[in-house]
Order: sequence, then structure tokens, then C-alpha cells
Amino acid sequence: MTRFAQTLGLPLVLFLLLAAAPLWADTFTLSLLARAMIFALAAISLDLILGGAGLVSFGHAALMGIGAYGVGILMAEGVSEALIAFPVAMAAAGLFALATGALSLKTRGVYFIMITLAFGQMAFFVAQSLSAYGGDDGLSLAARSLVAGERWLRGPLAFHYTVLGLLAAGALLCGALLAAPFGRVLRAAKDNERRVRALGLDPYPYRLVAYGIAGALAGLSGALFANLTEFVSPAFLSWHRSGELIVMVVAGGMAAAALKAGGLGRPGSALLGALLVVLLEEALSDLTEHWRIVFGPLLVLLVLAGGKRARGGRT
Amino acid sequence: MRCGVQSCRAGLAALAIAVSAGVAAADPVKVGLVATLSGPSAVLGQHMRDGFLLAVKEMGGTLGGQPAEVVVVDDELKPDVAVQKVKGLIERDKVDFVAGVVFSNVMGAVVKPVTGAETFLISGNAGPSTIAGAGCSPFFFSASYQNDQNHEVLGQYAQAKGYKKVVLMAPNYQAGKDALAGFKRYYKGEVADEIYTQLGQLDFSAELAKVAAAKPDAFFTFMPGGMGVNLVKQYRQAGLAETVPFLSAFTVDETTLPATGEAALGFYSGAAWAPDLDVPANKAFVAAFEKEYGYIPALYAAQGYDAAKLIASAVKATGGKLTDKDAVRAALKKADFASVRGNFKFNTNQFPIQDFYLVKVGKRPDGKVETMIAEKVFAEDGDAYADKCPMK
Amino acid sequence: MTAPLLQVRGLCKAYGALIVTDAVDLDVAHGEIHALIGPNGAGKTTFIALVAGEVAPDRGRILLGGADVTRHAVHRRAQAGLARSFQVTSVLPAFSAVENVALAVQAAARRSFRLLPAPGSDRVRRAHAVELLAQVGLAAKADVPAGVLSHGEKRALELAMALAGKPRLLLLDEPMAGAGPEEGRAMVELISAARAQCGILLVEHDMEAVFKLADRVSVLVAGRLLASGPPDAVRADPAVQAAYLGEAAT
Amino acid sequence: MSTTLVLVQVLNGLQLGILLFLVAAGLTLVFGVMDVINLAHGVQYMLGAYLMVTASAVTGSFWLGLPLALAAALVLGLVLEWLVIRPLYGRDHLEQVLATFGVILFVNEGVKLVWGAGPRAIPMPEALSGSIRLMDGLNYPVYRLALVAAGLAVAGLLYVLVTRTRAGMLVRAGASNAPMVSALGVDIGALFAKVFAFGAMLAAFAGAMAGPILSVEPGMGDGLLILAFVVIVIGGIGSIRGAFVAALLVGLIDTLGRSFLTDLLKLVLSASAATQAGPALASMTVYLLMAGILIFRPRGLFPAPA
Repeated sequence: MTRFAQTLGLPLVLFLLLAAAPLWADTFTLSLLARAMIFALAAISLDLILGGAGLVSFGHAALMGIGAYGVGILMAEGVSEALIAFPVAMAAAGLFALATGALSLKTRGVYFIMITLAFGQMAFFVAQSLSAYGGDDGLSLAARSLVAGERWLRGPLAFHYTVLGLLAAGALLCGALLAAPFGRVLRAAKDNERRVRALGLDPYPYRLVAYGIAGALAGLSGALFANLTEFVSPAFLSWHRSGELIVMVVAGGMAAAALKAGGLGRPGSALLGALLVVLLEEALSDLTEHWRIVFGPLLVLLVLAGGKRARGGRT
Repeated sequence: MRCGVQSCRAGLAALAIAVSAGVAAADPVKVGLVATLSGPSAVLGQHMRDGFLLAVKEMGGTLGGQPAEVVVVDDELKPDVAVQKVKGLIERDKVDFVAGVVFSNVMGAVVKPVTGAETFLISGNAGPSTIAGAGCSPFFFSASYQNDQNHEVLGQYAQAKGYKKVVLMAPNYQAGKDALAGFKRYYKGEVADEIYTQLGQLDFSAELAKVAAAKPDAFFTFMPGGMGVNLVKQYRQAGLAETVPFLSAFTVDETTLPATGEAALGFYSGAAWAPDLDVPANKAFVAAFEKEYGYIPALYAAQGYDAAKLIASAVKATGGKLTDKDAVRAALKKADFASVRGNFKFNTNQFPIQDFYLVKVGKRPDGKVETMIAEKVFAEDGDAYADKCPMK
Repeated sequence: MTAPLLQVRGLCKAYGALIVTDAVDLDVAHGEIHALIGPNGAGKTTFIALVAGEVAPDRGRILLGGADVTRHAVHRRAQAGLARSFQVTSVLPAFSAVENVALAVQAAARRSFRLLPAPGSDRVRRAHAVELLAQVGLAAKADVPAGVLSHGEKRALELAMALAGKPRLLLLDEPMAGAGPEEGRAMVELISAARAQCGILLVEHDMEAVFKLADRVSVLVAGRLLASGPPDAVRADPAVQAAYLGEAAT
Repeated sequence: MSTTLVLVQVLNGLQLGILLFLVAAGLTLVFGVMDVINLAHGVQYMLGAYLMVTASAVTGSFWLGLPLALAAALVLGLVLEWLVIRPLYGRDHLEQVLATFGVILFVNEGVKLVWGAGPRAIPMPEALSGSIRLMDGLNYPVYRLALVAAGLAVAGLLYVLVTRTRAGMLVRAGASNAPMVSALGVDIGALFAKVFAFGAMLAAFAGAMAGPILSVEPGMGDGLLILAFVVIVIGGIGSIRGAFVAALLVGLIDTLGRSFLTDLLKLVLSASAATQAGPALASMTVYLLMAGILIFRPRGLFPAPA
């Protein structure tokens, strides 16, 4: 039973709740949930490398932003078809991740954090200088993307289930990757890189591929995000957003570990983190304009109370 | 319905209004007020919010005779957060009007979700060219100005003054570029240098050294918020204030003067309003504002105040029947209220036609520093984009 | 006769002025246990690191099965059939014992770049891993996180991981260190049994075990090879006795 | 571009570098010695400025206010160490990031409640408010020169502290081997608390000194924190010397890039392309520098001994 709870219990409960949401939620709550789910997809992709491979990327928002700009720029150029734009967005973010990852992965620890920040910042400044596409003001989408020529994504229900479906697919993919031989190498290299090398495995290509896949998934979440807000902005690529994603992943890992239902490197925990952070922010900011004065100490308490249990997550 | 919208979501100021209202009989008018209330630019949103809420309070917690509910939300200066918040305002709180928005990039993000839902959007500040021109909407009204206009004031002034050589400086983003373009629309002399700085830059010593080296007749800048505070102080410290006139827009105003203090004395700005503007409605407004909040209002406060009065005028004219969108729009277009700016009417693109002034930082008799009207530069000025708006 | 499994020729390594490996020549043949002994600080662990590829030599060559691997990275040498245990045990502490071995099994099978799970072949490899654990007497601990195993159990686990790759050459860095008498005896048996599959380069302080197991013994003192030969000859060598065994024996 | 202009920009770059060094020094010490990633270091810089706003207003003097503000910052540093940082020693870096991020949110909002949302100012001391003529037609503010001098003095003091005193010896030893130091019978907890509070005070000093030229506003530490991290990573974590060199490097490159990059680009690109690309590139120079250095030296310029 615990084993079941650890692997499948938490995500199953969360997905069932999300799938049932249209039964009780109004359209605003649905769009709030869509936002949470889109961040969850980005958080799950970040957790693949952060929790799975121990690589803390501080430039993940840039990958999400590249995906968003992919959709925005294509639409500005007259391509509204999601079946074209979404794969392009994923490819662009994935290739950016591969190119920058190839260099970043030569470093470790905090150096890796900072070099990914550097590449993220470069992407941010490039987005800011794209004056043909709104520069700093950002770019409005004419409408949501078409799917096979249909206006499918424009209905709140259809959008909800589309996002939910892609989120589930992303979570399944990341879960499968981490459970597969490939993921075993990633997790092992996080645990004890020297041992892994002595077994004849060079972690570099595994990490690079994982980074690329995480980039593509982040790009997908960015593409969805552009559709949700019908707007793309350089602010999507800012380091603040990267920090928020890290907070979601780590807080989710710690919260899930405290519930004995997961930890870092488990898609269900990242999903929990994103839902918690987005919904808590919304709830607290409804209460008071100064909600951060409550939210900040909550994070501190989570860490202090969570203790070392979070490390007992999937490794 | 959730626990009293005002108390939960609008913070203390709105709570006070709800209590003082006391008229619960009629259907309340719901307004969502979007303002930047966190981060370094929070003070701009604070001025706008306080101005808006002051107007509602003065009208006894009503707008146009109906009890008012004002839901204040913080856009955090993040466009996607703003979109999320206005969706909440429209879909959950079912507001009749959305008002406010300080920054143009936030406006760019929210204008579609609001006007697309056929909800009236009353800008309390941001006036990007797209919405003034081809992207104008029957549901969008500006209670402020079009972004370029304040810059044009300085361009016109520099031209009229006969300056031969100027240096221009702005942050490297769209509003910064628009600012310099606006200045150059009227200024025809030599531009010795156009400096673009990083957004959020702290230190301008490098740029100011270049300004000093160029020895221009005047310096024009658009440097909002904390950046402007730094620039003003550093401009003074670099010894440039005595030699090169400092022309600016959105750089020295009542949000930054408390921090710059006397360093900004004698600096110029362009605006449609200043606290000492000699209009009866304005005298009353400034006095009440200072009494209520203990600080001098900036133009954001004045615009927020006018936005509330504008909404009130439309509610009153339609007798509170806000479902009749055409009637509301017609009423709004009349701009039948006493603006703190005196002359105020709407152009075809639903942006104001108003007077613009050169204002200069001076000291009041009580020793406080504020912007003061120096001369009128444009009379009854409409913006440059109205022609491109298909609305008639 | 075919070339020895491992040939080390003129290997030199210095850290600044400190010479830790000084022109060392050494061979290991298939099926042979070659023990490397010497006092603390003689440079044994550096030598192992040089052979394994974690440290790059200043001069000299290392040949594995006749192929020059001097410039090859750790993982390439491992792929070429070199497996090892560490002086301080090195396992994957958060992985269960069987997962540790399963990683070694998949590495040996060159099946690691499989992005998605394939239940069938994964089950086969897990069974193989359980089998290897049973070989080293850890069958009962298969699902215990490696981090909480006893020291001796970790040693055994390392050996199982090393054997999973069907290595040609096994580098064992002090496998008896810290083991109790019971565990030590079991380890001697395990190493002895492994000899059938590969050549072994054994660094060890436990002289009883060394002379029980080794076919050949080399003595390293201050980075130099002092003597090399059959155990009895080395034991009898007066230079060795003076430099090393003399003090150890007393 | 004239040589005098270049000279002034070099001075400006130095001054930014000095400011960065003051913030980065504490950050790199806390990271190097106690292995704690303290994101809250930026808000300590901000708190220094805000405390100085109050202290200089209360005392009516810059010179009386400064020691008061520094003392208050020291106390707040000790409190923060005791409340939040101490339980984080030896914990995972990510947990430290999460907890200290929470501190950032709290303090940024807190200063808004205490000091208001608008920018605040610290009056410049009379004695330093002028500008002096460095060269023909170019004046340079005295205060900025004083800031550079003060920063260099602190750097010198730090150098002496770290290399010549017992506490400094322990700090250096602690950076490479904390268990060894505690095995020597040193109360490592007390040492850590002192180092942390001292680092907080250095950051506060930077904030207080920056106050008269920069606006004091909520969130003012966030951007600087990122730059400080860039500095310590370029310098090599735990290395004061590395932080000093890297801070000056970052200050100079950032300032010179902003000043001259667009003009330089005009030599090879069209004017419009140069004004388009120049500022974007100038914003990136620091990050390009860091990425470049890390690709070739993955542990910074002065890596701590492994």
C-alpha cells in the first residue's frame, strides 16, 4: 500500500480531482486550474532534471518562454495551427536546451545553476529586443491556436481537458523516463557519479538528452501558456519565473515527502507543488495585498518542519 | 457569493467604503481596479488606487448614485498574472467596469480579455499606441493620455525654445523607444546621442559621463520609477543640473519627488496635470487627497480620480442600467464630469483631448516639493494615432 | 602466449615535487590474482586510480588486453572490461541493493540508453541482479537501501556490481578493510571464486589474505616498485623485509 | 570616444565593482564556509539601506546614522541566523534556497509595510556632496570617489582579517574542512553565527553607502543578489580574492559595455542595427562573461582547493 501511495497514489488523486473539476468549477476557476496545470507541466519537466538528475536549472522559464514565443511569432506570421505551432515550439525549446545544455553540463552544482541562469538571461534580453514582435511590451495573440483548423481550444472545457491530457502525457513520460534504464543512470549519477563512471557509464549524454527532453516539455507548457493568456511577453522568460518553478518543484517534493507520498524526482510531487503554489498564491492574494508576508514564512516553515525527509524521495 | 468581495479582495481602503456606503438597496456597481501594487513600481499603483478610492469615498461610497463595490487587484507588473486577475474580475466577480492599469505591457495583455468580454476598460494611466490607433475598441476609454503625448510636450518645448543639440535617454524597451520617438516628432534639431539603458538600471554614471562629454543644449529622458530617482540624484551630483536643462516625462513627479527631494528642483516635465493646476475641481481634489492620505498626489492619482468620476457619470446617465452597453458607451463618450484637468473630452478613438503643460519642480510655501505648471504647450491636443482608429 | 591482460609500463605521476608513482611496471594475467602491497602512503591508491583512469599519468602506458587505454576516460576503460571496488566503499546509497546491481547489469548489457521501460527485459535483468546478489550472499538484502547496509555488506555489494559486468580485470582496493573476521573470510572466498572469471589486481593490507589469495605480489614503497614475484619469494626478499614486512611482522 | 571619457567610465566601473564586492564578500564567505546558499543576502543589502534611511533621519547626520544602521543590521543578521539559517546547516542546497527565498518574500513585503512602497532617499553627507574636476570638462562626484575608497579600505581590512588573524585562519580552514575545524575544539556554531552576521553587515554597509546615489526601494536587493552570485561564481566560491577580482571585472565590463558597445558596433554594423543590438548585447555582457569563464574554468577563476 505504501509503495502504491509512493508511486501512483498522489498523482492519481490529483488527476482525478482535476478531471472532475468541470463538474463544480466556474469558468474562472477553470482558467486558474489551467494556469496551475500549465505550470505543473513546466515543473514536471524541471523535476525530470532537478529531482531526477540533480541538475538545478535556473533558466527553465526561458525554455517555457521560447515555447510561448514560438506560438506567438508563428501566429503573427499567419500560422495559427497548433499541430504545426506546438511541435515547432517544442523543437525550438528542446534545441535551445540541447545547445545550452551541451555547454552547461560541463559544470556542476551552483556553477550549473548560474550558467543556466546566464543562458536564460540571454534569451530574456533577446526577447526584449525583438521589436518586430512587441519588444518589451510583448505580443498579443489574435486568438487561441486552431487544432486541425478547428476552434477547439477556445472553449473552456475543451481547453481544460486538452491541458489536462498533455499534462498527464508529460507526467507519464517523465515517470517512464525515470523508471527506465535511462532514468536509472540519471538517478544513479545524481547519487554517486564516480560509481556510475566506474561501471562504464558516462553521465553526460544521459543528462544532455534529459535536458533536451525537459526543454521540449517546457516548450510545450509555454505554448499552452501563450494560448491561455493569449499573450506572450519577455516577462515569461525572467529569472523570477525560473525561481518560481524551482520553488514549485522543491516545495512539492518536500510537501509530498512530508505526506509520505513522494519526493523530488516524482512527477506527482511536482504536480502537487505547482498546484499548491498557484492556488495558495491566488487564495492568499485574495485575502490581502500583503500576502507575501504570510507566504514567505510558510515556505520557511515547510523547510524547517519538513526536515530531511525530502531526501528520502525517489533517488 | 464569497465573503463580501470588498473586504476580502480590496484590502482596507475598500472596506471603509463599503461600510460608509450604507445604501444596499440598489444593484451595486462593480468595478475591478487593476494596479501594480508590488515590486519597486508599487507606488504608482498606490497613487492610482488611492485617487480612485478617494473619488468613490467622496461620493459616499457610490458611483453615479448606485452603491459601489471596488475590487482592487495587484497585477504584480506581470502580464500573465494580470490576465489571470482580470479573468477573475470578469468571470467570477462579474464586474461592470475594469479600471486602472499603470503599465503599457500589462495593458497590452489585458485589453483583449476585457474588451473581448464586452466589459468597459477605463485606463487610469497606460495608453499604448496600438489601442489608440488601429487596435482601438468601443469598450476601451482612456482617462489618462496617449503614451506619446507627454513626450511630445517636451519635444515641442525644446523646438520652441530653439535648442540646437540634445541628448536623449530612455530604458531599452518599447515605452522607452516610443518616448524618444514622441519627442522627435516635434523636435527638429540635432540629436547628439540617443542612449538606451537597461530596464531597471541602478547607476547612470556611465551614461551621464557621455551626456557631459556631448555638451548638449538640453537633455531629455523618460526614466520612470526608481530609475528616475537614481537618475535625478546622479544628474545633480554629476554637476549637470546647473549646465544642461533636464527635460523629462514620467521621471520627476510626486511619486519620485519624496525620494529625490530638492535634487530635482528646476527640472522639467510634461504633463496634462500638476497639483497646482488652477481648476476648482483640482484644488478640492488635492486638498482632500493630502488630508486623506498624507502625501501629495501624482498624476496617477489624478487620473485614477478622474476614472472614478467618469464611471460615475456614465452610471448616473444610464440610471444604473449597465447591461445596455450602447447606452453606457454613449454616456462615457460624453465625459460629463468635472475633470481635475479642466478641459476634458473624448476623441474618436476614445482617448482624451486635453491641454498639456510644461511643468517645473518647485518648492511650495510649506517647503514640500512638487511639480508646478510653467506654461501651456498644447491646447486641446488629441493624439497622433486617432486617425488610424476606424471608430467614428 | 597471448599478451597479459593488464600491462603497465613506466607509469609516472607526480603532484608538484611529490612523486607518487615512479616508473612502475606491472602485469596482470587472466585468471591471476596480483596483489599490490606497501606501507601507507606508498602510492597504492593513486596507482589504482591511474589504472582505472581517474587520474591521468604524467608518463607511461597502460594496456588492457593489448590495447592502449592510457588516454581513455574512466567509463571507456570500464566498457573495455575493467571493474573495480573502492577503498572507501562506493555504492548508490539511495538505491536498493538490487537496484545497484541492476544498474551494473544494464551498463554491462549496453542497454542503458533505453528511454522507456520494457517490462520484459527489465525483469530479466532484475533476475540476473538477484542472482548476483545471491552469489555474494546478499539475497536477503535485495530491497534494502544500500546506504544502510553494513560495511562488509557494502563491500560484497560492490563486488557483485563489479562482477555484473563480466569484467576481464578487477581492481579491488582494500576489500578486507573494516571487515569483521567472518566477513573477511567470506570475502576471501568470493575473491577466490572470482579468479576463475578474470584477472584481479588486489590492493590489501591484510597480509594473511594476501598470501592466501595472491599468485604474485608486488611491493610498492614511496611510489617505486621494490620487488615483484611469487608470494614466498617476495616474503623472503631481504629488501622487502627491511623496508616493509620487517616492521609489519613485529 | 575620448580618453577622458574612457577614464571616467573606468572609475564608474570600479565603483560598481566595489559595491558588488561588498555584497559578494559576505555571500561567498557564507557559502564557502558554511555551505549555505543564502538568497536572503540581497534583502540584507536592502535592509542596510532602509535602516540607514531611518538612522540618518533620527540622528540627523549621515555619520552618526551609519554606525547605528550597521549595528542594527548586525543584530538582524544574528536574528536571521538563529531563526532560519542555523537549522539549515548541512541541509540540502535546495532546501536552503527554498527557505531563504521565503525570507526574501517576507522582508520585501515587510519593508513596504514599515517604510512605504515609494522610493526613499538617504541625504548625502554635506562634506562629500560636491564634485571635483578630474580633467578638462569632466567633473566627478566626490561621494563616488569616497565610496571607492571606503570599499577598498573594507577589502584591505578583510584581507588582513582573513589572512592575519586567528578568526580568519579558522574561516579559511572551515571553508575547506569544517569537521576538521570543529575537531580542533572550536565552537563552529558560534563561528558560523559571527561570520553570517558579519557578512550581513557588509551587505548592509553596501546598501547604506549606495543609498545616497541610488533610490531605496522594495526589491532593490533582488537584482543585485543575482549580480553578486555572478561575481562569486566567476571568482570561485569561497574565495574572497576571487570575489574581489570578479567584482571589479563585472563592474568594469558592465559599465564599459553599456557605454561603448553600441558605438563599437556602429563600426561594423549599420547605425540602426547597432542601436538595436547594442543595448541588448550590453545587458548580456556580464552573463556572456560568466558563461564563457565557466565553460573554460568550470569552478571559477580562483577555485577553492578541493
